[in-house]
Amino acid sequence: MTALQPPPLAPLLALRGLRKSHASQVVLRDITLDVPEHDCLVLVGASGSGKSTLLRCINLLDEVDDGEIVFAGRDIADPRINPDSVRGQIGMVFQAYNLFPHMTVLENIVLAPVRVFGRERAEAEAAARQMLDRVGLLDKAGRKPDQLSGGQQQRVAIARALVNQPRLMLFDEVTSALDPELVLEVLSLLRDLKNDGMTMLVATHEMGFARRVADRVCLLSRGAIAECAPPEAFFDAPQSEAAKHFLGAIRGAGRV
Amino acid sequence: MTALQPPPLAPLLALRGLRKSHASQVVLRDITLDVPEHDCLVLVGASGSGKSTLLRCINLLDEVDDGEIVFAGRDIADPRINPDSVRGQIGMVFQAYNLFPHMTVLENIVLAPVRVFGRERAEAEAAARQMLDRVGLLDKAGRKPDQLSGGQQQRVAIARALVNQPRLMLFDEVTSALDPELVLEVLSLLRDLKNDGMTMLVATHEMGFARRVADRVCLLSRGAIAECAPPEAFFDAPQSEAAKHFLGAIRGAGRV
Amino acid sequence: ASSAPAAPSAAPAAAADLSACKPGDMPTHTPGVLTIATDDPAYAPWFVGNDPANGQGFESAVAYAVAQQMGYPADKVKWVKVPFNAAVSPAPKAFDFDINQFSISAERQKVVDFSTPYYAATQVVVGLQGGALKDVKAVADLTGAKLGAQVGTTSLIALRNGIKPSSPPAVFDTNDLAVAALKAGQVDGIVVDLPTAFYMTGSDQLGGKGLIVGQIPSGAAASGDSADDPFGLLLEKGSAMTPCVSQAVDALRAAGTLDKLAGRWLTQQGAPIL
Amino acid sequence: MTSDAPQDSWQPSKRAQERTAWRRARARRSALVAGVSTLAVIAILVALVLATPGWPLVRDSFFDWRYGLQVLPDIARGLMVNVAIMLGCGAVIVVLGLLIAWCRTLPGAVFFPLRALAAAYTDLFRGLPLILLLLLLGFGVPGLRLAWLPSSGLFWGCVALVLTYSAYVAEVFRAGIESVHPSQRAAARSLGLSHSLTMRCVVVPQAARRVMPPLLNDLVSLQKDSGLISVLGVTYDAVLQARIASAESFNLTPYVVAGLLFVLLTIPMTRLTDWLARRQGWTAAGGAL
Amino acid sequence: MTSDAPQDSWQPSKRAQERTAWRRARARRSALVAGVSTLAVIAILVALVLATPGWPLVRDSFFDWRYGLQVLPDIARGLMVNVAIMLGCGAVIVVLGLLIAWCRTLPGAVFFPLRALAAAYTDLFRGLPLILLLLLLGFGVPGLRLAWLPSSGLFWGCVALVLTYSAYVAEVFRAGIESVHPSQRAAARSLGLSHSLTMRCVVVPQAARRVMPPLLNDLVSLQKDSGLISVLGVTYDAVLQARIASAESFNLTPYVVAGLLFVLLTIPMTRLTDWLARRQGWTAAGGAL
Ligand SMILES: Nc1ncnc2c1ncn2[C@@H]1O[C@H](COP(=O)(O)OP(=O)(O)OP(=O)(O)O)[C@@H](O)[C@H]1O
Ligand SMILES: Nc1ncnc2c1ncn2[C@@H]1O[C@H](COP(=O)(O)OP(=O)(O)OP(=O)(O)O)[C@@H](O)[C@H]1O
Ligand SMILES: [Mg+2]
Ligand SMILES: [Mg+2]
Repeated sequence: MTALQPPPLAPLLALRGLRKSHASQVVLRDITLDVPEHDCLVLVGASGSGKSTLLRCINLLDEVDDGEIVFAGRDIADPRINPDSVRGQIGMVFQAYNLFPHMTVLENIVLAPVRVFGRERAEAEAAARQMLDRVGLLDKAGRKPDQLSGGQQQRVAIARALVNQPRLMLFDEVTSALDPELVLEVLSLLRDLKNDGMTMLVATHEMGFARRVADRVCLLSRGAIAECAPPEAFFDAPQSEAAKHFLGAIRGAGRV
Repeated sequence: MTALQPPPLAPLLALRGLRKSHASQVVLRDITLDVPEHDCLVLVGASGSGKSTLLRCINLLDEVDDGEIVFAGRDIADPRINPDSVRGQIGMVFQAYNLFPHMTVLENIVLAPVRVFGRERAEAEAAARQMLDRVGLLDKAGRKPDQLSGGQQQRVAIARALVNQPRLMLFDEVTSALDPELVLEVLSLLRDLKNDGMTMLVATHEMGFARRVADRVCLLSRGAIAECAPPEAFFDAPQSEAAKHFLGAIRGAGRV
Repeated sequence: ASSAPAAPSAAPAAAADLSACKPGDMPTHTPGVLTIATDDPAYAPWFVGNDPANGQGFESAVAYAVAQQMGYPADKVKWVKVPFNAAVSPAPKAFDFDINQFSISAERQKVVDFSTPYYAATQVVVGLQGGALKDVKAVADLTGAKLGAQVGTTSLIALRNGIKPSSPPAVFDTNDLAVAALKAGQVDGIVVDLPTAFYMTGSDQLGGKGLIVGQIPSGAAASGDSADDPFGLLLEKGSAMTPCVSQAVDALRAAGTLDKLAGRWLTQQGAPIL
Repeated sequence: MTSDAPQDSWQPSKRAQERTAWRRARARRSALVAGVSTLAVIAILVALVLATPGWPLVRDSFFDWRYGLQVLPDIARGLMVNVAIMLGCGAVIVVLGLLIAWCRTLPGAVFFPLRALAAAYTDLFRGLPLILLLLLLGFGVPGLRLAWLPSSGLFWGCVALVLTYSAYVAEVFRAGIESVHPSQRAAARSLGLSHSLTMRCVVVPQAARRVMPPLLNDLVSLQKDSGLISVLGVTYDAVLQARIASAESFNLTPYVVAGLLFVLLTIPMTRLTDWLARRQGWTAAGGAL
Repeated sequence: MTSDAPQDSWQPSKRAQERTAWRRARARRSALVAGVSTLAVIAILVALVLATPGWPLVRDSFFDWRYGLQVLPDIARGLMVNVAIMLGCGAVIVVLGLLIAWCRTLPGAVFFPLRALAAAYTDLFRGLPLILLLLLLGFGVPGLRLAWLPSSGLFWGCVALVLTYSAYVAEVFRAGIESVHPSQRAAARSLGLSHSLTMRCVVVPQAARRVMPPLLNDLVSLQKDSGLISVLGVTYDAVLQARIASAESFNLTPYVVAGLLFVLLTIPMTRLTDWLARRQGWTAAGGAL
């Protein structure tokens, strides 16, 4: 799959020496990472290794202690940057979905297009309905999030992030609440997105997913990048100790 | 695995013609199901098929419209039953974890032992720490849930439910936020539990998990039980149309 | 302006059996002591220095005189502070009588007893020197002015009925607030009883800039049954002491004591009649 | 991808019918028990009161219905004043309170001064007794005799009410805003919404519903306190009307009349806001657990 | 299973230091701008006021510090009364309010009567003006002349305060309780906690922190209203002391003194509850987003 794409010139997103700590605990240490345009980079790692934190930092939801986050040529970690202009171009799906409970599914989705991007409501709703149809929830458009199952909420969160047509998507455990069939659907959705030119950073525990969609797989271990490689190389010929250990554990779990 | 156990006499949990609707939507229809003591029954099904709702009904968190829930010989769907006495014997892990954000991890876990079962605080804390150690979070005992990663929260929720030593455990997507290594750990935890005589009802999208732990796998489809069979039979020789379709989709997703 | 009214007819209980009035030995609230109440703060010129027990000020002096008359010398008098609402409420009263410029009316006598009147005040308008009322010569000149008075007083009734202002009068909780409003220019004038008016203009309460515009003609103040504003001592409804207190007031009036005290403590003359 | 269970022609089983009947019967019984015992308690209290030696005097003082009816028109007219002030000031208060709460919840070190100012405002005006503000503004400011300042006592009275109550309402809103989980804010910001859009579209709507009852508290209490403007001698609110009437007659019935009118007025307000709050969002009272 | 990143000997890079410096500078600049502009506004206002023709009179009326100092001890003594009543009644009010809120949030049809009673209580006592309750209880009840009933005006005044304020506080707590997501209740019940244990251990603690600011609103306002008991003629609170002092001197400075004392008293209360609320749970004000 990667072979079909021409090698990208400048990465859309480049992390340089990123560091983030919570109180006394260092969560991310010296993260350096490139995500070329149109690429799909999958982050794997043990629970608590810092995947969600990394995605939050890229979306400027957490302030980093040190390092650069170069997005489309600009260092967005700089406090002089207006984060809103950046976030509008980056979509994020949260591990806990974070839907707005006081809005219906449709309102959740059209909020940003109408308020931030100034699209016509009718047009935004049409786009939202199309997104909902793609994730199989058109009939739930008028529901409140609390009236949806876990998987349904997750799909709404995906639709909400995608409807903004961001340049970079951050997915945090995007398929954790989905049944296998839906995983397939979301997977093909992501593939479509990639073909449409979307750049993606996906944190996941689904190794099958990593194998099938990733251009590169990066292993996060104790807050640092242990290894980054194309999926074949990562899964079949891991170089680092951490990756070998991780993959060994996965094989034991029968997950690859 | 099932062959090693003597065939159970009376089921610990028996559902008879259960029905549940939300407003105008029927979520569960005519569910009839037996869970023998010491068995592990795995519920699979598409997102929105009603798995979480079924678990909530069994734990009397939702009132059923019709049908019986016979637990340990008593019909607990009867409104004359005191639900608290029942819930104390049934543990539940929620899909969204539902930890108490104002309490530390340790306080979350010792709440029920101390308040409901009247155990000594010191003794309860010792038991809680032991549980935390089992799920690898002993060092996080003093943290608030908001300071934990998704997988850490899920493990705390598991520990909180298990420390009560219930007779029946209901797990809703118990491994969704866990990395493969942890899945393995939780899986072995569940197996230990089973060996200790625990009865379990597990809703999951992890087919590997279903295959390895289940005594029986039941497919929920559009609110009804489509098929119930031992895992080998369910995965390798499905009978119902719904199961065939479901498994076909899963194979496509490369999840089995 | 009149001081002590001539006839004690305003108090119907006056004709009751007086044989129970044994000097110095009456069914008082605290046996052997006469408990007299007034409000806190107690205003000049009726009291001086917010201390009713010093015998200074008209009402303090009247109270001691009445007590003396009833056989209670000054050392057998105890003062208590009772707010207006408590004095008029149906709760058991913690005093034998209350002296605080209570105007006698039939309506009020349904809930409390009054002695015969010990003083009758006329109502006057007070403004500021150089203020909006400086050229007022007749009641008719006042109808367009912004006037105010204290709630629950005959002043307010006189303002309403005697002047018939074109805009509703400003109503204040206390005369202090009425004065503050006058000073702040929120009202053109306030209606008070004559002694109070003299006190206001004589003290530095109005910064020496007060002006007594004139009396509201008696009769113009008519509120139902009373022509002017007779003050009575207030007692608990059905109190056994009412006739005795009235008897004492009557005796003081007859002896000219009330007039003498009024002359000593109250300035009563000198306001033009409008 | 998935779809819900289709509608069916379900008939409740006999067991379900029996359960429903049992639940209904129990609810009926509890309503009956509560109703009867409440009535009994009230009846006993009333009987006790009626039998007391002081009752006739108390009745004449507080429950003289003939007199009450007579003063009713005046007091009702006074109530209109309360309502008018409440509505006029209420709107300003809610907007101002929200603004202050907003300032207090602005993020980052840069906004510290604004937060501090907002906190100082709240501290000052919540702490000051309303009566002082009324006197200071109602008498003090016109006393400065500045031609270009409004000198209407009503105006300054309303300003005093607005200052005091906006401080209260700001605290109510702040509590509401802080009760919205930060993950909601994170989600909104991640969609590109600015801080102020996040507040307007996501945080405040969720907060607003949660703060309805305490907000209504403040409006109800504003409605009653609006009468305090009458210390400035500018309005005849219901309580002042009652005071005038009762001071004239030494009869406290007018207060009772005013009190009942206030209660009658607040009940529909309460029901309305409860309904508004409940229409959207989850609700707990009377829920299943 | 997993473990966190180990501590390291990190030194902020030059870039990080430069960023921190820039953030600090900006925060300092905004503090400076805000400070200077606030001071300027205050200075201009003060200058304007001082230049008015009415200022000398207003100053003598409201800001006669010599006289203020003279009446300070009396007013401070009055404030002790306010505080004592606030503390005494406050405790009862919080407990009673919580109880009523609890009743209003009991689940199921069986508890409908209790919910309705609690709602009626709130409607009635929140709607009634405090002054009416004070008069009715303070004068009406002793007026019944029942020997076995307490006849102390202070007692009945406190009862009136408790009735009124518990209705307010109940609404505040109700809002807090209903703002806790039902999934929290579900989790607690699934652990076997009874409804009341769930309330006590899970719902109310979360609610309590969220309702701190509006609750403090009510306590502050209770502290001020506690002075209203003095209409019964039983206490000398700060405002009554101010009234007495100002009647003696025709000077409104005592009100200003009382007001300042009230403010000084509420500020530490505010800081304390804010700190309590912030100590646990998430917090929004000044957060990152
Ligand atoms: N607010 C916080 N305060 C303190 N520590 C935190 C906070 N948030 C996260 N952490 C810690 O940071 C580490 C990384 O958390 P993060 O959520 O990034 O992990 P993750 O890789 O996404 O894990 P998971 O796969 O379980 O979701 C964890 O050990 C967590 O306990
Ligand atoms: N409170 C509610 N009101 C209305 N409909 C609801 C409510 N809760 C759940 N539903 C609906 O009931 C159906 C079953 O939901 P449930 O949560 O049981 O699904 P699930 O099998 O657990 O799905 P998932 O795998 O996505 O978690 C869904 O279609 C959902 O939309
Ligand atoms: Mg995570
Ligand atoms: Mg579910």
